[in-house]
Amino acid sequence: MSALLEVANLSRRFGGVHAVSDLSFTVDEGEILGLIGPNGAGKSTLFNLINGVIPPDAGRIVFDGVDITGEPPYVVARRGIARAHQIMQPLLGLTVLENCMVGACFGRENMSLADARAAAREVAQSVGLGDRIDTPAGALTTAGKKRLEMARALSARPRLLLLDEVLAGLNPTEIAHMIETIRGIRRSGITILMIEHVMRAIMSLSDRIVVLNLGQKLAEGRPREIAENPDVVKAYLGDSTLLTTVEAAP
Amino acid sequence: MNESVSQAVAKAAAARPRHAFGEELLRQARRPFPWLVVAFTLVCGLVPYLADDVGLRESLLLAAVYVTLASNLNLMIGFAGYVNFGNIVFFGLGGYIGVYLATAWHVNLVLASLAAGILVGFLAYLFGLGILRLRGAFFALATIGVNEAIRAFVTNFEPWGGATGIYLSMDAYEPLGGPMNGLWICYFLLVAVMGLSLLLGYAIKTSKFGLGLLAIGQNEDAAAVLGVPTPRYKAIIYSVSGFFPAVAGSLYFFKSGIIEPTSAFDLTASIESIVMLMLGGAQTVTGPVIGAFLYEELRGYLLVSQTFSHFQLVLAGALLLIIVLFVPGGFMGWLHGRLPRLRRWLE
Amino acid sequence: MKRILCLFAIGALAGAAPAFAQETLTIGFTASQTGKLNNDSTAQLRGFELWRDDVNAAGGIKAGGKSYKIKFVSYDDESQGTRVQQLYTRLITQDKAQFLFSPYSSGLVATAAIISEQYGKVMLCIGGAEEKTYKLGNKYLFQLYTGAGQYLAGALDLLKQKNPKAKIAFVYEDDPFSKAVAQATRELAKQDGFTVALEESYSSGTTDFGPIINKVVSSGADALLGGGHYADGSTLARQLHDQKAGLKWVTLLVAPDSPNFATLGDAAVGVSVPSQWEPQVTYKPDFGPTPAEFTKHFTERFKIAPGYHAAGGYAGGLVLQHAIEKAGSIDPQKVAEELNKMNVTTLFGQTKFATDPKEHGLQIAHKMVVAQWQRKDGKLVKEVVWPNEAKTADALY
Amino acid sequence: MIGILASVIDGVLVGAVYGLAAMGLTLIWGVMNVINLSHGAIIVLGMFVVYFLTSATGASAYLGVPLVLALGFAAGVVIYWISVNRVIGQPILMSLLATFSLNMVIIGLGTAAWTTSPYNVPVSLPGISVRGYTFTGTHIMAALIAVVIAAALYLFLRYTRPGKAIRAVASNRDAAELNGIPTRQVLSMAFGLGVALACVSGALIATLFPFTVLSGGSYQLKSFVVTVLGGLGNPAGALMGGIALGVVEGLATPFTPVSWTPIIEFGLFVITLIAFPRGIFAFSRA
Repeated sequence: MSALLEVANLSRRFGGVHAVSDLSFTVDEGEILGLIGPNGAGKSTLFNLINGVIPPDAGRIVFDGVDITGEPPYVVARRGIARAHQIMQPLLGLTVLENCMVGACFGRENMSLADARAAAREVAQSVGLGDRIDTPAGALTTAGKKRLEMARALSARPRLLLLDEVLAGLNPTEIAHMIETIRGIRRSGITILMIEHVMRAIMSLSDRIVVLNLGQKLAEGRPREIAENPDVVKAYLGDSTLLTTVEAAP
Repeated sequence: MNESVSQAVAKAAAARPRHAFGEELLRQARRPFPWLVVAFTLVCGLVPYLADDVGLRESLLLAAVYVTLASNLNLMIGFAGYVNFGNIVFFGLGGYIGVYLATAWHVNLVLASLAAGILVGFLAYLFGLGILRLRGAFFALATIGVNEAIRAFVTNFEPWGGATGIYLSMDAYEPLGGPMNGLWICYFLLVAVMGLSLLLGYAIKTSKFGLGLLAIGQNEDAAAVLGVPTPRYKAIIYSVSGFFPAVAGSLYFFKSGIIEPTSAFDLTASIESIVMLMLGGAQTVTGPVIGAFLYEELRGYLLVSQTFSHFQLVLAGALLLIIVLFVPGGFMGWLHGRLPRLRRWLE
Repeated sequence: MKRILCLFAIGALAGAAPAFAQETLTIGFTASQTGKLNNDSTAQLRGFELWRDDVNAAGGIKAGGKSYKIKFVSYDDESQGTRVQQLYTRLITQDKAQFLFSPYSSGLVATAAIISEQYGKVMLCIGGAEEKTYKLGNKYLFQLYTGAGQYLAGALDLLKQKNPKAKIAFVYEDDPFSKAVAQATRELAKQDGFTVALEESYSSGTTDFGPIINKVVSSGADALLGGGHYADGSTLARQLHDQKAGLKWVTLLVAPDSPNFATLGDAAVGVSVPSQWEPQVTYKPDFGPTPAEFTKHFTERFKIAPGYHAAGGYAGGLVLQHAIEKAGSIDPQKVAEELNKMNVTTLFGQTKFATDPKEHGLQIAHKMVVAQWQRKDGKLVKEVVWPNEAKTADALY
Repeated sequence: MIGILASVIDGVLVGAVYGLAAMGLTLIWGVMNVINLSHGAIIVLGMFVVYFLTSATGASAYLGVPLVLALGFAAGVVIYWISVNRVIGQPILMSLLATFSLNMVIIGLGTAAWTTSPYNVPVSLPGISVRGYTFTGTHIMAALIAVVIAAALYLFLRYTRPGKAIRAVASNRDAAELNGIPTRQVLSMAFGLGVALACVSGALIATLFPFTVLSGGSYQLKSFVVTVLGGLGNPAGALMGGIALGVVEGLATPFTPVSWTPIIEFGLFVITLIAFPRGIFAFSRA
């Protein structure tokens, strides 16, 4: 497998704080790479750097062989990186369909409005929002908004999907539902880079996992390797969830 | 479920032939709304002419100007979500450029007005590069600042007559067949500009560009992450929203025969167009029309009413407050809420 | 069909009307009931009203065997040009005004003139001295006031007597009238060998003249000519006094003519004003009341002495009345011809309009005076100080 | 040279009053993210209160300041509950329009009651004359009162319980709410305070210059400029911004025609906005 995304020596500071510091890793085509780490480890900053919301201080980001460092988010999106946000950012006044159409229109495919409408309808249907197409996004439940977040990202037909804690705040049934959805997305050929705190989920979904701590890479490897890595355990000391979830993981 | 996702994505991925421009046009032409606009414009243009009612013409002329202002303002406020308080600067600058070209250089009125529109559009693009980096209230204030700075500049700009402004001599109407004829011609042109503004609004609203603008209006950061090229779209719409007001300004001040800084860059007029927009309903194409006609009628009535002439501002203010607090969607928002079916007919 | 109906209606009315034809003549105009020109415009409006009531009390205007009662239709233009055009159009198209009076101030006159010309209505221009409007090829405008170019000529004459080497500061409102006056006077002053120490214009809404007065002090000027209208002029006079600007001569346009100017107290003393008319003038009118009769009548009715705006308003009505009576018709074309021929003296002084198409309607006969506020027996009074043959007191320098 | 100095000193004196006028605007803006477009109209209300007070009782205009403060505060609280409360947290357009409509109502009522003729509050204080240049006593007095009120406001926000509550709500409304602060009441208090400040500045301006019902507009525009110079929600910054604006005006007038001052002012305004959206003096946030 070739690397779809390559992050090299990436750094970003806010004031005196190193949010991300000299970070390097790659995401291979077709895999699900999990990104974990305690709060404030720099995970969301990393996502913001990758999709161009903020520029890095140093380092390179190469996507599909093209250097996209410092490109604005809409160019990055057009190249095929889509993102579902941790804090949901639906376009509240627009309907579900229109939300997805925005994704389809301005994503990698650069679809016409009519094509986008068709594509958006199908994707909305597929994440279970088919019957709510004309509902304003603001009227959806939390779970609905999460789905919308996903659907909108998918409508762009990205090559790489950044998922930022899409499971947070969902109940167990909804989580199970979402996990299946994510698996489906991967099967359709989309590479996924995901941040998640629900350990059971990320351990079961990810092909590989990168652990961040204080903006630096603490460890990288297959889920089981990560779970047994003493550095990781130390970083999560006091956070027994990691140990228990890993033990419970298949 | 997972199967359906992969299928859907795969289906969406399958390359489709793009709709050609001509095809798109044809599709639009089959919808009722553009024809409604055309019919409305024709009615406005012809009724006072056939009835030979000059009073009606004058009242409709003002309404046409207001519709043009409110409808173009809607592109910024309703669609892109940028509150442009200094929108009148386009109207005033366009007026100055058009009147100047028509008097000093004896340029044909239509050409002068088009030139005014294009120049103002270009200037707006340049201003936009600066002030569109600001968001929310800061942008609103900056537009006020731009309007006031340009007003102060024009007040001191002697080629344009400084504070005195430019007066048209009666000869200026000769190419149009004398003053009486000239007024009719200005009126027809202004009504046409109104119709074109509405069609522009409709075209943008039903286009991909419009969808992008709506996304920006809802949440600019999210829109950018979704791939909407936000700086370019904002600059374009700011520039485009200046074109027709500038053309209308040129025609209006030519018709008035005088242009001076206080009336050309009157901040109150700017805010009045926002009031009309809110009254009729932002984000719709029909809203500005309804708002402008209602407001013009109301204002006209209050202005000459013996009882209310002293309270016109109070009543207009109270009306605005009620709309803002209780009917933020304006007339169209209320109507669409009542009769959702109408959405298909009245954009 | 419509015509027939109209004829029918007219016939019916004629049948019902009493034998002596008493008809109504509608005169339309706007006044600044609100806005910055409120004070000046109100005086003019009172002149109009007094004339109307006098005419109607005497049975109306008699022309061609009919007598016309005067009816006014007027609106508030808020001192704004945008409203003026809208309202004059309405006056003509909806209220069917047969004749028009101008609004107050040159800027608004110019704005209204466009509409009256576009519709071919005769408009008597009272509150506008600026001349540019009459050089645009208009046919139906008639100006009563002496043009802006002559406004400060008298003040310069006076100044020449007192101090031929005076350094003059021009400080004037940035509006068509004041600007035209200042620019014309500046040229006259240079020809007369005065030094122009400073030239500053200020926007119409100015309330803080501190920066300008500092510049006046820095320039070392002896005399200040300029001003604009009531609101800014009275403020300027007050602040000149408060900041002790050390000027020997101050002539301001318009503002000091108003009786209200006396409320400034000490700040008013010595301030002079070019005036179209003062109650003390002794013109012998061809028709209508004498200046003294008018002053008495006006003071009784409004409890305030008339300034020149009031007299101008009254005279405007008289001139129109005279032209209609001479023409024997209310046809605008015929009335305009009479106005073109007119050369009369009213309480306001002589009136004659230019007929050269290049400046048609411009006033070419009326003369101005200079008045100055002085303290007499502890009371503030306005004395005529120029020309010499008409003066009631010597100028304070 | 002395001419320039005199001009600058005049600028500082008037600027202090501009600063006070802007303080009310910036407080409301900073605390509840509402740009009060009725600010100018409220300044005018302050002017008329002082006018009627002095003409009815013959008392000195300066004695009226505390009363103006109290009336302004009460009016502000009422205005908040009528027209502002509902639009808190809504898109910026809504609060702009809500306050603007209020502006129309106040100006409309004022015009009906007092017409648009100019009014004067006769105050006379001995001034200081230096080499032909006179600094009037009213200017000096107004500047002094402005500085005293600014200092009082600073101390109020810093050291009193309600002041601290306002600051807490300004920095994070949700957190303040969670800590048991009744945010709506605090907001209404802040709005009342802002309106009171605007009224007092109007009262002081009335002692300097004549005014009409429509005078507020230009002071409102100046307040915008000052707020942008001084930074949002920052009373100390507003005072500095006001003085800065006064100095710019004072420095500009000896060298350029007075009619160019607005170009300089608004040019500066737009450029400052673009370059420093948070204001030049934002670093000194109180």
